[in-house]
Amino acid sequence: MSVSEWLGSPVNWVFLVVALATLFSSWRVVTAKNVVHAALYLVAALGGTAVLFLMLSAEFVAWVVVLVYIGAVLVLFLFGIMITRAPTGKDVGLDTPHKTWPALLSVATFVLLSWASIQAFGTTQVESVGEPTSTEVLGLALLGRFVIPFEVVSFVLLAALIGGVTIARRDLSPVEEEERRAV
Amino acid sequence: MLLNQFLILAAAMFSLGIYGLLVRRNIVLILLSVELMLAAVNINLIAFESVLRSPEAIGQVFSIFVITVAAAEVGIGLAIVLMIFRNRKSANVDELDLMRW
Amino acid sequence: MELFETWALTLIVFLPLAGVLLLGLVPKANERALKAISLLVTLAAFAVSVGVIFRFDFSGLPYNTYQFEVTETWIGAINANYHLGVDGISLPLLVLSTFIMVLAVIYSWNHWEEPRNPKAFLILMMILATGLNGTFVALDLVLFFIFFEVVLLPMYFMIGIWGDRTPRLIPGFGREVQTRLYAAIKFFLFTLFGSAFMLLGFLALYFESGNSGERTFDIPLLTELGASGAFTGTFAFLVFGAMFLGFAVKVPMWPLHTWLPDAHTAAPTVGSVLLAAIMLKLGSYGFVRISLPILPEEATRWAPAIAILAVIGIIYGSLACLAQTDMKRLIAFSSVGHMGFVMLGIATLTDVGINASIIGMVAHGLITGLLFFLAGSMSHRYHTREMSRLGGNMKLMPVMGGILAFTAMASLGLPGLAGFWGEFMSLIGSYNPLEGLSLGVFRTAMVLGAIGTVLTAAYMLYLLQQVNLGEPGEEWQGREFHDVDRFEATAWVPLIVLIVVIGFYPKVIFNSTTDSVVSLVETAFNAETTASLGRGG
Amino acid sequence: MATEAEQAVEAGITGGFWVDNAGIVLILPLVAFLLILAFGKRMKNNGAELAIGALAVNSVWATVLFVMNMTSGVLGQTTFEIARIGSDLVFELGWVVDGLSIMMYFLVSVVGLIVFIYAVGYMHGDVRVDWFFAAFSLFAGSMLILVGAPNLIQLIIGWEGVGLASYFLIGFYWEDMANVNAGNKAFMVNRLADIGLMLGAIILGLAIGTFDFAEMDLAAAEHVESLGAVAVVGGALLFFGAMGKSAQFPLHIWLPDAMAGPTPVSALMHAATMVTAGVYLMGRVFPLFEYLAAEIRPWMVAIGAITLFAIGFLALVADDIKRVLAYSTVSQLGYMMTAVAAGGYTAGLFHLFTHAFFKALLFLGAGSVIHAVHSNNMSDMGGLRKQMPRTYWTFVVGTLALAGIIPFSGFWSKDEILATLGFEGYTAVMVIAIAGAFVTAFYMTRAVALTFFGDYKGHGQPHESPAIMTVPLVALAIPSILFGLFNVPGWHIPGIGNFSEWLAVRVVPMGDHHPEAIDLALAGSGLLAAVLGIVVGWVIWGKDRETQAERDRFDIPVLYPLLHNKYYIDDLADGITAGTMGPLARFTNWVNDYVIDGVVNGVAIMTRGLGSFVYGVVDQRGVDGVIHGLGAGADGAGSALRKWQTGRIQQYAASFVAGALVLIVLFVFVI
Amino acid sequence: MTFVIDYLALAPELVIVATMLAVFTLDLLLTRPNKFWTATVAVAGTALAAVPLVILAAEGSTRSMFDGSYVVDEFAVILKGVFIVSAYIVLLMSHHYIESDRYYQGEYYFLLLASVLGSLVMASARDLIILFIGLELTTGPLYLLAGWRKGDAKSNEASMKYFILGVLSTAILLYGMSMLYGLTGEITFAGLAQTTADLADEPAVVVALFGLIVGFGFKISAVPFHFWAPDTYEGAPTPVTAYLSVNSKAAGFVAFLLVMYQALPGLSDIWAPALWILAAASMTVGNLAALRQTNIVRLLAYSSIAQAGFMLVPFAAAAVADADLAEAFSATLIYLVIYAVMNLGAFAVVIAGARKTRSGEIAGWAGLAQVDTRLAVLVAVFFFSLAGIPPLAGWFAKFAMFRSVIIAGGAATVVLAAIAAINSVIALYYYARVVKSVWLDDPVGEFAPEAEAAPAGSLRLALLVAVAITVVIGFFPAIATFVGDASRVIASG
Repeated sequence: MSVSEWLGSPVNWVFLVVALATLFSSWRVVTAKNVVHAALYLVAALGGTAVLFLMLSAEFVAWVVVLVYIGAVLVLFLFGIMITRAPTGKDVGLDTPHKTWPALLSVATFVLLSWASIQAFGTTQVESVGEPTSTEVLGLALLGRFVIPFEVVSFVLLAALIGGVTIARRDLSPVEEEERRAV
Repeated sequence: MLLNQFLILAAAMFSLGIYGLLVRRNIVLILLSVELMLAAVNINLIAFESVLRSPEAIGQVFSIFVITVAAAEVGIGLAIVLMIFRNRKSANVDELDLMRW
Repeated sequence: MELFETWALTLIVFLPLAGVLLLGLVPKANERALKAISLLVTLAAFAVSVGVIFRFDFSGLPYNTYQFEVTETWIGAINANYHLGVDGISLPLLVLSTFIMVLAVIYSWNHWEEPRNPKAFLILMMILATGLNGTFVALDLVLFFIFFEVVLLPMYFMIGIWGDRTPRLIPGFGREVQTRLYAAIKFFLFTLFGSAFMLLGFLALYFESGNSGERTFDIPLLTELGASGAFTGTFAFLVFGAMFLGFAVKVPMWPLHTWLPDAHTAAPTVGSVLLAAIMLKLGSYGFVRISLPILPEEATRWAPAIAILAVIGIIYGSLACLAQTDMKRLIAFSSVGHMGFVMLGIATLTDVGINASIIGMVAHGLITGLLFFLAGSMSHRYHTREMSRLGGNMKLMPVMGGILAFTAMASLGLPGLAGFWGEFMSLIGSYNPLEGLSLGVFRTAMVLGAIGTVLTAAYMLYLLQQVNLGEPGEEWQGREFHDVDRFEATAWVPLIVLIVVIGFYPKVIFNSTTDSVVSLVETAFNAETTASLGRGG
Repeated sequence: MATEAEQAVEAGITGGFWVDNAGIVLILPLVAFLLILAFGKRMKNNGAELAIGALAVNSVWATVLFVMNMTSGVLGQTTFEIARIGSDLVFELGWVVDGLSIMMYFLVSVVGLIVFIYAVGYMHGDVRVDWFFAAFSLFAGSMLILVGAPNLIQLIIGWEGVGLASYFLIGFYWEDMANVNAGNKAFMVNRLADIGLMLGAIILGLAIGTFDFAEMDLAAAEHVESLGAVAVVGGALLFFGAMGKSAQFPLHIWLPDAMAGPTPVSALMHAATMVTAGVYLMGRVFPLFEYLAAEIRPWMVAIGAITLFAIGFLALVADDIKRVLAYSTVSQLGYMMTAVAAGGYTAGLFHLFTHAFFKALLFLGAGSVIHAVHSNNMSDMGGLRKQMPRTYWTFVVGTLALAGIIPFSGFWSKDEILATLGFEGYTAVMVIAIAGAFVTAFYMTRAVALTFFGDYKGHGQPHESPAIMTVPLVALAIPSILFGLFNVPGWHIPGIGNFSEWLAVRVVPMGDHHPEAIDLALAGSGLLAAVLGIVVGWVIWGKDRETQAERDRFDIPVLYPLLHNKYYIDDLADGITAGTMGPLARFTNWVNDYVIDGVVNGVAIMTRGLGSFVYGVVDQRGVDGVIHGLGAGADGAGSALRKWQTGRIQQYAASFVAGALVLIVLFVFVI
Repeated sequence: MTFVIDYLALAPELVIVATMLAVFTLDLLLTRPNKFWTATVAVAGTALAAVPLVILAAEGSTRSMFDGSYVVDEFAVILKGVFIVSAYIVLLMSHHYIESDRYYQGEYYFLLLASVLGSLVMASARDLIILFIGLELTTGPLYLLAGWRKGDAKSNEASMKYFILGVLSTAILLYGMSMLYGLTGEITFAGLAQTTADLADEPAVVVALFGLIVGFGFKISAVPFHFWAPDTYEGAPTPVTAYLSVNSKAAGFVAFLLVMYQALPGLSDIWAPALWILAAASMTVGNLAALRQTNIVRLLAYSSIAQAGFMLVPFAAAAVADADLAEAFSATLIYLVIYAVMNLGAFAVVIAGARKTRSGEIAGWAGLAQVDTRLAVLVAVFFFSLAGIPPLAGWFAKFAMFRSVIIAGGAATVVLAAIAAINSVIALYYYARVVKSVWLDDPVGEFAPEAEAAPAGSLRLALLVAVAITVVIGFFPAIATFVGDASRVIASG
């Protein structure tokens, strides 16, 4: 498929815009000098992926991304940033001074991964904005064939919750403990 | 749409995530980078699913699990960050070098 | 009595281990009970082994038939069995092992090296006994390997805990290390290095045996396969080489011997005795029991190399002895030479040579064991092993000096004492090695071996001169030394008697070994002529 | 196979109780040895009773056998198996009764008995007398085992036993290191020679197919020259062994030093036991050299000739009286060896026989003198013929016998040797032997003159030894005079024949020559040489001077230093051993500690170094290094430390990614 | 489509779940002095979980659910048994350790049991999603447990390092899984096995494969994915370290081998050499680095890296040589089982010893034998067993490993065998060094008095169980081969 052919399809224009936005946001996530900005760029990047999911008929997943990530996880992040008093202004010390090798590694990774994809999937077409996968299908799958991981993942969350609370909470000093018991 | 355009985008995000993970000093930022990588995985899964169209929408189910696990990991990670911050008054990874030799 | 036939060997092997459990129950402070238990257990094992002698069929069964056999499934998945048995070759060594162990316990009665702790020491001795006895009766390669290795740990601890605490500068280390520490770890690593390869060899045999039926670790079965030419070519070469490493380290053959002087020097008396008297034989026994019959063709290919190394060992060991200043180290190096004769005998692949090696093993066990007993008792009294400080021992302790003189004479291979036969017959064997082996190599080996006997005499006389004769040094003048005590006497007299008896009547050993060895040589190497008499040229 | 020998023996004449139980002779002294070890200290005479008792029984037994052999010839062999390998390699112990062994039994027992008795007096009040008699019994016993051996194996056992006992006895006074060294020297030289004996035994035993002497003799007689080189090599090796024990040049060096032991030891060692073993062995395997290995006989003769001639001269410069006798022994052993080597089986052994008596006599006489003057050196003696008449007269008898003056025994045996040499065509050697006779008489005259004539030069007042010492002297003087008559050429003593016939009682004939008439010219020149020696000797040393040193002037340039330093052979030997063995041993030890062990330790050190490297550099720092490698040049050295401080976790993560990438690239593009 | 749930098959998991909840609830109700009940319940529950396992084992049939994506066969049962037994020992080890340091007990046991649940799920997982979720449940709680000593900076660091590298590896693993799914459209092992064989030349499949290898390599701490291990091991509470080095590593191994063996046999041309490299590198680097350690836990960390290498050897060898993988699989499993017991024992001994010596440095353990012979004997037993010296269980592990290598044959295999042989000698050196310090050296420091240092009853029990198994397997290795035999089910299925 030639480039012009590819550009002939309007949906690809949409993709291009979304993809570039997503990429730019991702780029900013890892380069922003401001921690809060980085987090907000992640919102944008994930929002981009959500749009892409919609284009790929994964309606449900797209909304999950919006709700779970943008709604919950990002809030968590922002809390984390606030609590740890990360410098919210511009901070030059945010990155390590040695970026050459990480950059090379990441470029190499990109080249390798995309080369492999091109080798593997050449011109495979994706049905553009087709019939969205119905939530029913997903629901049946999750509580049917995938019920075990579904249940198990709940324990992952529970463990993360309980453990996270335990780890994150401030330990009372023995004196404080005595006081609390007295009350 | 080509499948590859999604895959390459995912690869790019994944690589950016790796870059971030390697250069960021703040642990929260490292976590953000990891989220990028996981998002890339999700793009992969969804893109594949839209080609494969498996009856049980395996790709999408998988990505839901990935998102869930990612959320759990963020929780764990932030808890650890808090703990460390409380002890060290810093969230920079490169100050964790007690056990060098 | 059927019961005896089936249980005898198991008892010999595991009675000491049962002793370990008993010893574990007795409190540390109750030394009498500890010693009594050990003595009883070792005596029982010895008694059973004597019983085996009496019920042994000496009528000349063909090789690869074993008596008192036990076969029980052990590790089914890999077809490894609990398979024990004795034949004429292993019988003398088994009895030697149980016998020396009794003497070692008796000697230990009032000889404890620092930091004492008889309980721990006796437990180690009993574990050692199990390993040693087991190796001589194991008829399964895996089982053999286990027993072969079991002896390592107790010896490691014996050397390491009760060993010599004087610091020593090890070349290249740049700092002083306590002899015992260096020796223990060296001994340990060396032997394990060898046995790792040995194990690989065993496994390769196991694998290859699958080509002609079920894979097996069974020594008799493998022997049959080996005799029928199942193992040949590069495969056999590598396997023999792997097993060679394992056994040669233990023997020890030059140049894999350097752990021995250190281990012997550092080890406590009883440790040295057991090491010299029994443990070194595990390696040479391995050659006779495993390498030769299972890989006969390869044995013929390796034999000249073994002979050359053996001869180097003889000459080298003796020369090194002459340069020693430490009594125990001298005796240790003498083992290198003596085991060289044993290996030379084996390398000839003839009935004479192999018989020589077996009687050589027994004789070396008795003689060098006694020498180490003596060295131990003397350094116990003098608190030094430096020969330059000793001298005039004959005057201070005439009986002990006399026994030392006797033993030294036995050790230098004086005819009429046990040490002679092994050396002399090794030389006989190497004059006419197995047909097809290079006469040039072996006859040169014979001549060099004979020269080695002269050197042996040289260092033994040197030892006597330094330790026994002359006037006692200033520092010993006027000091009271108690001569041989009753425990020492009890432990040593049987050895002396045996050395003389075997010296004048070697048939006590050959009666057991000859037929087995002859038949081994016949089946493995298709040798028509047995004693290789009348083959001049 | 043993039966074949026994059959052969049975084909000869055997006889009854004394023969069948002759093993007693071999065993008794050993029993005495053990008993003295065990009980000697508690006995009144420190076990001398046991030792003497054993040898007394032996003497009776041996005399009976000797007489039986004289009258009818006795042949017997008894063996029992001590080891058997396969079907045909058999080791046996036992005893042989034939002419040769009976002669030796007699010699060892009788001379031994006399020396033992003498020793009771000589050793009285000395240290460790019990040990002396024990070792002495072991000495005699081992010799009997040696001479009674029916095969090479037992011979080796006895041979080494003799060596061991001699080691004990030479180093008897071991408090002094010089004595210990002498013992060591004796043992080591003998041990060196034993290589020959052992290898010779192995080679011949395996080539011929048996170690049994009788069978070897038979085989030797049967396959004449069929074995070729093997027999020659084996024979040469056996001869080398014999050279050691019988102190043939150049292995004689141990014997003069062996004087360190008590004098009775020297007497026994030089007479009946030890040094005669080599000659005995040559006689025992005589057919071998007769039939199979005749090629080496000239060489053997040459060595014997050198020994008999050259070593005798050394006696001329020795001050120690025992050393004089020792050199004389070496010289006489040279005669015997030359004779046997030349084919004179009877001649050699006859000389052995006569020599045993007069040499024992001389040593005991010397011992008596030493006992009296408390010194070995002739410079401390002189004029003793007045104080010690019995010693003097017996010593003179011994001297005349040794010098070969008619009719003393030495004359007859030496004459026989000369005759044999002449008969076998070794004319030059015969001349040397006659010259040797001159030398012998020459130095013996010197010894007698310096010891018994002139004025006493020593300290104290010497007086005659007690009867227990002088009676043995007399007992030895008688055979020294008479026993030569046993083998007068052409004379067969009525009823009992002569020595040659007695000695010829063997399984196979020896094929040697025994002259049936005296060659007067030869006997006369031998005698003349001896007389000349005495006369010249007397002229030189007969006169008394102020000091012995003055009297004993022998400072001829070149010759004196040469002789005084024993032709430098000892120095050479010492130099060779000290110059090679010491450095070689030290070198070996060095190799052990620094090369072989160095490799071992080196591997250990290297492994640990590698561990440090892997851990410190690759594992803990490597990733760092790779990541920062590019920037390393730009940053100053001051910030180097800071660089290490950055991004530990990121290093780890980077290694993850890099590792994965490398592996992927490797597998996609390379493999 | 309806799916039937086989509750008996899930019973062990369910028991653990129930225990988790009970522990957590109890923890809320109990006052501090009574908190030890949480430990008791956790231990009891774990023991109870073994009951249905025994029933399942006795029954011996294969139970399969959800299109074969969750399978309880003999193999799974055995592995679950290993997980439960080792968890049991770790719980025993934890008891006193956690209690004495005022750590949060209820939560601790909850998280530990959650991790156990994860490993139980992994043992039965036969598709990528369940495997992934199981893996996450196994690891997730451990990120937190590693930092359980909150006040200790080392512990914080341990947790952080483990976490960051863990999520990185998870991301890479997921990327690989997503590619695999994209290439085949399958997530069950059976399905993957049928489809991947044709894809061997595809670079994308190589990428996917290495995504998996990195993910699992991290779990088993194979070189070069091992960097977290020493730091985390040293910093984490010792029982957690024990758990990490045994359960978590074993779970990783199971996942690794199952995926390679069952799902991707067609790609063995690619992963076999990769495993070969990992095995050789892990053995060598682990051992050499261990040589230089002075801290006993760090030494065990490197040793466990090396041991992971040894465990990979049979599989790598067999795959490289195209030999019978079932044989190799059984060897690895035998090794794993024996390793689990002796390594746990080693850690238990380290805990007990640290109380006595008040030191984690090897030098600080010098002369321990002179004050506490029994403990010193245990040190010798476990460390020599790790070194593979007969008649302690470790010998059979090494034996089985070498045996399968030899059987595989081939040049590359011989090289690997030689590397393994040399490495086992090197390993011997540092194991012996610990024993040497304990037995042969003279004490340098003060030891804690008896009253203070006496190991708790539960720790004693842990030691007893471990030493009993170590010695018994040493003498009767047939017990361990039973495990190996069970793996043949996988081969046939």
